[in-house]
Amino acid sequence: MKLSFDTADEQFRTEIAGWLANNLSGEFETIRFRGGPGDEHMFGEERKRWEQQMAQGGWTCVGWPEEYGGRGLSIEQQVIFHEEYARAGGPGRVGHIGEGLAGPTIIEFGTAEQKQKYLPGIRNGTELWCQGYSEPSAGSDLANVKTKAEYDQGRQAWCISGQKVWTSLAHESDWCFVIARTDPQSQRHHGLGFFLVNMHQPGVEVRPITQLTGTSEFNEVFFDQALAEDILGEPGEGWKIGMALLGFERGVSTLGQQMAFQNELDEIIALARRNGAAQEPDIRQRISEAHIGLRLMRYNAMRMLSGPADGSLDSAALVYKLHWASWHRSLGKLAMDVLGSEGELLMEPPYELSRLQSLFLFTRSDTIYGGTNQVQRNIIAERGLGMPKEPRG
Amino acid sequence: MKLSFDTADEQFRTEIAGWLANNLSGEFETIRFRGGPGDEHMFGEERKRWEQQMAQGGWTCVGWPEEYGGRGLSIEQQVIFHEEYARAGGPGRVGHIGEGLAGPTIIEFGTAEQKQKYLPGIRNGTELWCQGYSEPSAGSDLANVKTKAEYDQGRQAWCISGQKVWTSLAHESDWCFVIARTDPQSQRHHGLGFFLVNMHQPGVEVRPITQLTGTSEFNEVFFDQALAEDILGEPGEGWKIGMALLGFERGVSTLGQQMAFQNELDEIIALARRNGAAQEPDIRQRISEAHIGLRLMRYNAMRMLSGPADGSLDSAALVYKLHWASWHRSLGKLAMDVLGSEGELLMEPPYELSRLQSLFLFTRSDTIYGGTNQVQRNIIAERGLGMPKEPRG
Amino acid sequence: MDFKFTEEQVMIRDAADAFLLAEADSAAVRTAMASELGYDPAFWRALCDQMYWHVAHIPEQYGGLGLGYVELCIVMQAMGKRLACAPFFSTVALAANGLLLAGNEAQREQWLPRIAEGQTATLAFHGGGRAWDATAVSGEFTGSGDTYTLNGDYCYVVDGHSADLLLIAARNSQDQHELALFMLDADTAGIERQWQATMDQTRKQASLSLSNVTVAGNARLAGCQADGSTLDTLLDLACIALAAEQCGGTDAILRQAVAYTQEREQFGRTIASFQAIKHKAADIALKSEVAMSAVFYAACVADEYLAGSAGDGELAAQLPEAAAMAKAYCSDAYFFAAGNAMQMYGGVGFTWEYDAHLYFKRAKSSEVLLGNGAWHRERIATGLLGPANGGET
Amino acid sequence: MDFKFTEEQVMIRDAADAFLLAEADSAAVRTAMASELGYDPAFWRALCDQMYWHVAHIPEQYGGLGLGYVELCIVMQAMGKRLACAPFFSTVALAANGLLLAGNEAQREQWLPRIAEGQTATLAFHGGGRAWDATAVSGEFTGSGDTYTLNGDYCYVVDGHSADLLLIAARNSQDQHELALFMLDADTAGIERQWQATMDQTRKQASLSLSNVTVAGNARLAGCQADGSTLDTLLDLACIALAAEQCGGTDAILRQAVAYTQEREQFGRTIASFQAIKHKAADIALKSEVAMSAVFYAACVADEYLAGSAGDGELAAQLPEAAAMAKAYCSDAYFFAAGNAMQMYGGVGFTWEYDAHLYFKRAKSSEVLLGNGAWHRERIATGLLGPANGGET
Repeated sequence: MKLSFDTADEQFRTEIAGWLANNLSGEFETIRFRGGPGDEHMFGEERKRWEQQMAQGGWTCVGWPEEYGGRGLSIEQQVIFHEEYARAGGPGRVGHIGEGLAGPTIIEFGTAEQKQKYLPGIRNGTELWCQGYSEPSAGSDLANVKTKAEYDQGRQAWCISGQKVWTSLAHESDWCFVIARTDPQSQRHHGLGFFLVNMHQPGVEVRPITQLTGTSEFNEVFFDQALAEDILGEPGEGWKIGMALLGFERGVSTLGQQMAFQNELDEIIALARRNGAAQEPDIRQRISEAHIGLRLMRYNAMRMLSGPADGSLDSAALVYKLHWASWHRSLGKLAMDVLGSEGELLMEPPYELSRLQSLFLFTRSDTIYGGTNQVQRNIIAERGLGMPKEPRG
Repeated sequence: MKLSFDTADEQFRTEIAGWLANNLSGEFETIRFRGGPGDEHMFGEERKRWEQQMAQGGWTCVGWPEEYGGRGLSIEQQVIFHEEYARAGGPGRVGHIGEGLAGPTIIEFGTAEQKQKYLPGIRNGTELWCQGYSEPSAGSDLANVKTKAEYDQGRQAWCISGQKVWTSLAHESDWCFVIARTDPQSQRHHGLGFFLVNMHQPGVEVRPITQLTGTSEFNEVFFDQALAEDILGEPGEGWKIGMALLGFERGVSTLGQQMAFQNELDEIIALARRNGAAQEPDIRQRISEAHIGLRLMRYNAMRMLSGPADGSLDSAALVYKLHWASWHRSLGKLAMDVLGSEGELLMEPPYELSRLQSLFLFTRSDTIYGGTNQVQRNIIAERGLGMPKEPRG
Repeated sequence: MDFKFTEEQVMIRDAADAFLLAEADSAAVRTAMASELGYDPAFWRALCDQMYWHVAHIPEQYGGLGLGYVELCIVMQAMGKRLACAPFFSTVALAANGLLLAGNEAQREQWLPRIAEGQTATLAFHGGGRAWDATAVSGEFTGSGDTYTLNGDYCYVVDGHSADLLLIAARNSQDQHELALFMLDADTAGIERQWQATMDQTRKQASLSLSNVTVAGNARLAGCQADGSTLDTLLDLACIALAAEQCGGTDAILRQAVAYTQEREQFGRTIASFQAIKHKAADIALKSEVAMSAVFYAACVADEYLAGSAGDGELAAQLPEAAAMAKAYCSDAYFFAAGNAMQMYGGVGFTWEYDAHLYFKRAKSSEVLLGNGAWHRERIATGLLGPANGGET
Repeated sequence: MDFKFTEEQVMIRDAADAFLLAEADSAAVRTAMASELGYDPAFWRALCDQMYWHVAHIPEQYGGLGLGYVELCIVMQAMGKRLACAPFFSTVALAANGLLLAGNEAQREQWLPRIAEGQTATLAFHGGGRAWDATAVSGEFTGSGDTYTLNGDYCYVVDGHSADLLLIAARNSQDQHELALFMLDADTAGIERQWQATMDQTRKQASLSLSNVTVAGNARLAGCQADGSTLDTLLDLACIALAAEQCGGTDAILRQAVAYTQEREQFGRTIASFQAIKHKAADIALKSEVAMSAVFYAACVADEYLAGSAGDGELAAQLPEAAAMAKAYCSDAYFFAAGNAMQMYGGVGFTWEYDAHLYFKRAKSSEVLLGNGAWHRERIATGLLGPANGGET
């Protein structure tokens, strides 16, 4: 066991930190620390330009193999990259679905032509992606897919009809990957396909969902005979590919997420020192607990990333979502309690929230999207501890 | 709504308080505050004599109708009786199963002869009862009764074979009521009978269960062709009668239980003031919370006892077990945390616990016996909120 | 002792529920909360002219109905269920109570009939900081006898931007230990009022700035104790009313969430059939029941307090503790209920469209208003354990 | 960065688990805990002679294996899983660490080989009260140079009645700010030792009384900082070892409870199939994983601390915080796990026969020993927020 980074890695840290300091300035100064969870709908245009700035510096898709335009960074260096990015206040990446989900999936399951067609746009920050996973009647029950794919002999292509929900960045995106049912007789995870759909066509409509914050990070996306440009793999392989994709989701970027959490915690600590809450015993304990929780989240992630030699990679990974979601929701409540009575007062009418107020409200969704806490607990108990599955109705 | 007691009731309070002050002295001084939960196995003989002392004063079965030797007290006066009894440090009643459970059940379901036979012994404190409800493989699943009752034509009586568990006071008792299966083909709550069994016979064996306190409040009771002196109601009515009996369990005596809780809380508060824990913010909050919880338990019980005019009798009663059990378990933990490092040190080897240490350990059973917290939550959700029942295996 | 609603109280409750079901549905609440005024004047007129709630507990000689605090709490509870938007709490539980506690006969006759006519009123006392008792007063008065001048900034003034009448707490600028209450018209010269947009839009707050506001001698309420105890009592009474509202909200969000889970299906079952959902609901139900007992115990105490000459009677003496218990318990119960309900709703729970977030925000704002759970528990701890820090506070 | 066990560390872990499975089963633990000595001398000899655990992290020049703190923690974790009874923690994590931190070359050469031979040792420092750092020392020394005299009462001395060697902390009777550590034979004249029976019988405590105990000058450890910082560092190192033990206990009780629920049937299903049980297990599993990360992060820090000259290196500087985080997190995780496990077991969980109570008691005793969660969180809060009470502490 070794926790420190070696010299080469520390040099790499200096390099990326330097690039960020030089580039995250000027026109990009305003988007520092913006566009994160609860703020994802803000500064769309600026963040698109920033994505291309990153690409020009060679800082997109740093974990991809070099043959697809990536840097092929080691896990350690990816960790450092994400840490420094968050530390510098790098804005929420509009390209992250393409870079972290669509790209790796295409690399694993796509044909040579598909790789040629889709990867450069992701790599260069010119084509943005969103995901069509959840459906209104499904929620955490991902296999309950009602969206249909029918092969249209006239158009010589699969056509998608149905509705997806909780799709972030849908209105900014050029492409969407969609899980749809290719076999109308099939049930649950059988008979599904994994489709790549151009968002710029008449059959696609995006409707924002207004959340309790008054903002709209998420959308509904309606497909009405929308043309699927490609299918990844074969009809019937949609579930397998979709599950593999979800596997990419838990990765080194979690350490970047944690740096963003650290920024939030730092703001709470500074506020508590300023307004006297730091002298309240309950607040002291809770700030301390939040600090411990975040530090240990980091070491948990490093165990997860260090691989399975200790025999418990799986369990460290299984608990990750439940851990950060619960921790973050508690942090939101802590923020409000440190604010005290001031916490009620908005920045401006009608509903302009401060960052900490937004944190309080938005973190209520953390324990729901991407698998509710209840579903996470089922997964831990069933896969991690071998307990029986829930009976189905 | 009216919370205060009227003058006649306050006079009654003076009467019972006076009787207790005069009688709970001399030979009975040593059993004050003894024999409660976690201490039920102590001072059996003295407490039997005290039961008869109570009977001579006319203070047993105070809620029973006068025709059966009771006082026919109003709810208010029963409340006052139990409060004053607990306040005076009256010992745990060895007669409480007879007085609170067996007696009322016999009054409701027994024949004239059965009433004649069993009620005077309960009333006079000369015959003690225990209950044969739970079985080893049943736990909170009360209907899973495996104990058998067979009608023996030779002995002209029902004979009981099987095993009951968690039977408190079994070795002190003269009688036991037993739920047993009269129809061997039946399942769950069908085909059961409610039997009255004399404990002084060869077919009955009592084995104490040692608990985590090192003491034995509970027992296993083995029946091997034990003769049942009587059956209450008809074969097949056992479940109905048993459920009615459980209904008697939640009653005015809960207010006495609360006074015992108050004694424990008072001891914790005195300790905290003495050892400096009262200056620890966390302890202050928790003592305050315990105080609030207990006070509100009292008003909840008073709503429950005042009847259904507010439309929510049932729900106030449904939550009662979960409330007191969870509260009491927290109190046990609070006691240990107020004790601090001293909490580890026993009174004497090998395993002599102080009252607060015993509280800490014994209260772990509160959330289990009489229906676990999980079962209580099911009951609240299903009966109180109309949510679906658990699927059976 | 009879701790249940009388028949008349049940009628009042049922009438309140029926009135609000018709007049304060979700659409009405959403319209009202989006306005700066914060309520529909027609609704307020109906509430006054049809229901007489604004004068429910005002004695008949001042134009009121002469009912008790229990009845007032029944109405508050009903309004809490629907999140009804009206200047009711401010007018009745703050200003009218202030006049009842501290006004002499002439002052009550001067002001209470104006409230009875439908004019609105509120209390301004808070000068900022984290305390929620008389120590929070920082506004000052000068003068004596015939005329007084008031100066200072006031925050967290409920309905302060719209109230017709203002009850103002201030300290003697020459002697900070002398605290007084003044009743005046809101359009008195020198008062600036600024609406403050709040996270919970269903209850409005304002900040007030008083610059050399000159009032006649009889504006100073004659019965106000200089040591702040009258203001503290007023805040205690307000806490009880607010706790009643919280209790109503707790019950309502529980029922709405349970109803939703009975409809929503996942994994082929209604989500209400999952034990995790049922147990969350059961835990809320427990708190809801106990909250109900806390509120109506405290309301009975308030009744006795207001009926007798202040301070008489065993029950009346419990006012500070009863208020602290009710506010502490109901604050935490409501937030627990609303937070868990949002989790029970899943994805839709954090959309603007569903009402869950309205309850959630109301739960948080009413938790903070008049002091949160920890604040009130510390008050009780001081009573049980002496002041924190060995009396140095 | 490679935060996983090396192959050698995996071997050590597996060997430890196998050894203890054979040598420290439930029967062995129960026999050992019932004795005053508290352990089986044959087991201690096997642990020393076969496994060399007692010298695992002692440098080779003093007869040790020269392994690191990670390896020590692997062993502590394994022992925690089985509740193994041995004077291991006291000898290695208290006394040997004290020599490593504060002994000069001659002193290490004098004492460490005796530990390597199998003699047992412990630390006595606590004079009573609720603190768990160097401020808890109340014993005093007089003299200087050639000879010292020690006086005072010590409590909570782990294995203090049976240890062969004693490390004693004391203050200069002339200058309470000067703290020293003395190493001496336990049979030195003037030392009275009294075993104290404890609630957790698997780890023994004693009280020591020192009356004019005279020792030579070289008994005073030369490297001990007079300001107590060395003792605090020693306690930090001990916290990490104890946290490792807690981490092992958390994992073990989880697995045992889950196994039980897989067998136990109620309502026609294994109770493991109930979501309430599964989610309890999942919540424990989460804490168990995070505890593991906390412990081995802290162990890495301790490794760097002990390897470098004290205080060097970025990681080494994190020792106090790492120790506080590990002890705070693991204390609460273990108690949470053991308490919930008892609930998962149901009725048998609070019997003496099942092992659940042994874990429960060990969880509580190790939570308290060296300071509980709140104590260590306050340490961290002081770092983040400054001292409580504006620095008056």
